[in-house]
Amino acid sequence: MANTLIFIAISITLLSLLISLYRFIAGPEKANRIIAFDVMSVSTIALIAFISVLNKRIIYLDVALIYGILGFIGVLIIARYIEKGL
Amino acid sequence: MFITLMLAWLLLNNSLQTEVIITGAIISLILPWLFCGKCEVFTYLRITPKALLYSVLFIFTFLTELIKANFDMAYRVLSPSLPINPGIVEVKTKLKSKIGRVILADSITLTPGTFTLDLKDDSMFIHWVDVKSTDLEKSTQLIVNKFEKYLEVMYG
Amino acid sequence: MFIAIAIILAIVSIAGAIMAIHHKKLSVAIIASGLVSLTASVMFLLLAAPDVALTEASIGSGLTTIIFFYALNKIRNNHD
Amino acid sequence: MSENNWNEIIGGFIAIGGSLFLVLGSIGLVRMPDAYNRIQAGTKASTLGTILSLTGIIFIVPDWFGKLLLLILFVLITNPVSSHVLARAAYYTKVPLTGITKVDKLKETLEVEESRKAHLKKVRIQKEEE
Repeated sequence: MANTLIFIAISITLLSLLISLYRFIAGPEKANRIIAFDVMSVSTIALIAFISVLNKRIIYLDVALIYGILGFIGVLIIARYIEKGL
Repeated sequence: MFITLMLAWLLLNNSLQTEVIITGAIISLILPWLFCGKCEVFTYLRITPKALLYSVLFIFTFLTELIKANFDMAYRVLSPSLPINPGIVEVKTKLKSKIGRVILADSITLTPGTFTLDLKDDSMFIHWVDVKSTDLEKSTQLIVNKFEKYLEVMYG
Repeated sequence: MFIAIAIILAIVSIAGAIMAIHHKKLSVAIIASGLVSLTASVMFLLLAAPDVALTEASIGSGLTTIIFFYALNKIRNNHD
Repeated sequence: MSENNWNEIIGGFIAIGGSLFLVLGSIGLVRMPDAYNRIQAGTKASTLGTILSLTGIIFIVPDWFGKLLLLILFVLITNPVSSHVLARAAYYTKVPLTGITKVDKLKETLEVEESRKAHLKKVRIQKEEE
């Protein structure tokens, strides 16, 4: 039962990933693409957590933690580069 | 700082064996001593019963505002005519300490329809999806005051 | 059902890769390559290799993006 | 056993609600007219969506409480900061606002500061010439 519900949640999250991919491809400026990248990396954290529940292994959550830290630092560095150049 | 690092280590390991606790204590003693000389983040924090009560109230208010914000955003996104009315307004704050301002700006970002765009001395510039008034006083009262009364007690 | 997840991830990854090759601006290409390594890491996770996924996440998505932007900054400063 | 089952079902529905909020965030990302409104929709919906999903996973597997709580706190702290940094970078590189924007107080303040700086510079140049 729980596996079915988690699978439905995974497919909805993948749908959200595809919709924000449209904004990533079509975004008219650099800033729009970075917003789409940010939203995609946050929803990837949720996706990894769902996959770790399906496989019942806690070590998969470490990958989500690393993504949380490094995606944040990456967005900070990109925004600073755009604003005034590192 | 020591308490924060230790708590993060214990949550990360999820166990209470003696080796884990000893290793975490040593590392979280060494790290603040090496990397932050003054650690002025927690010096403004007041530890009194009233402040603790107000911080619990603040978290409660914040969570309800977050959920309200999301339903508001869902209504705006899903309605076919896209009812938005955006603009950038200016807002004054009374908080003095840096960490209080940071928490105020973060919680403004997560409330319905507003987010912080820039911060100069004691005025914040806020992008608002549905502008109700362009006046400084009135927008301050609408946006800031519901968080400020808690944060003022917590940080001063 | 793992195949469905893998197919959608592959679509995202291929779109990112094509964009990384064909776009004119360098910074957009770097962000697109970060997207490719993001999906590649989830793919490794689906294939039950968490250590490879961890390395791919930290190196591909974090370190490569930061170092590329650092290099781009150096180039832009020298040639202006 | 039955109690455990109920836990799993409640957690699964909370997780589905979270992923629905993620989809709403992406739809907002596509439909909104300019970059700032896109930041509004994307950040709020993705924050609450991720928090709800991780809370549902706490209901399903209560043993993983520690790491999931750490992840929730991390998302809650870093997401507003990154949206603020992005918005500031977009504003100072002059990404255009949409046509129906009503007021722009920050532009007025910046113009006042610019004119004051230019005035000070002029005064200093005059003093040096004298």
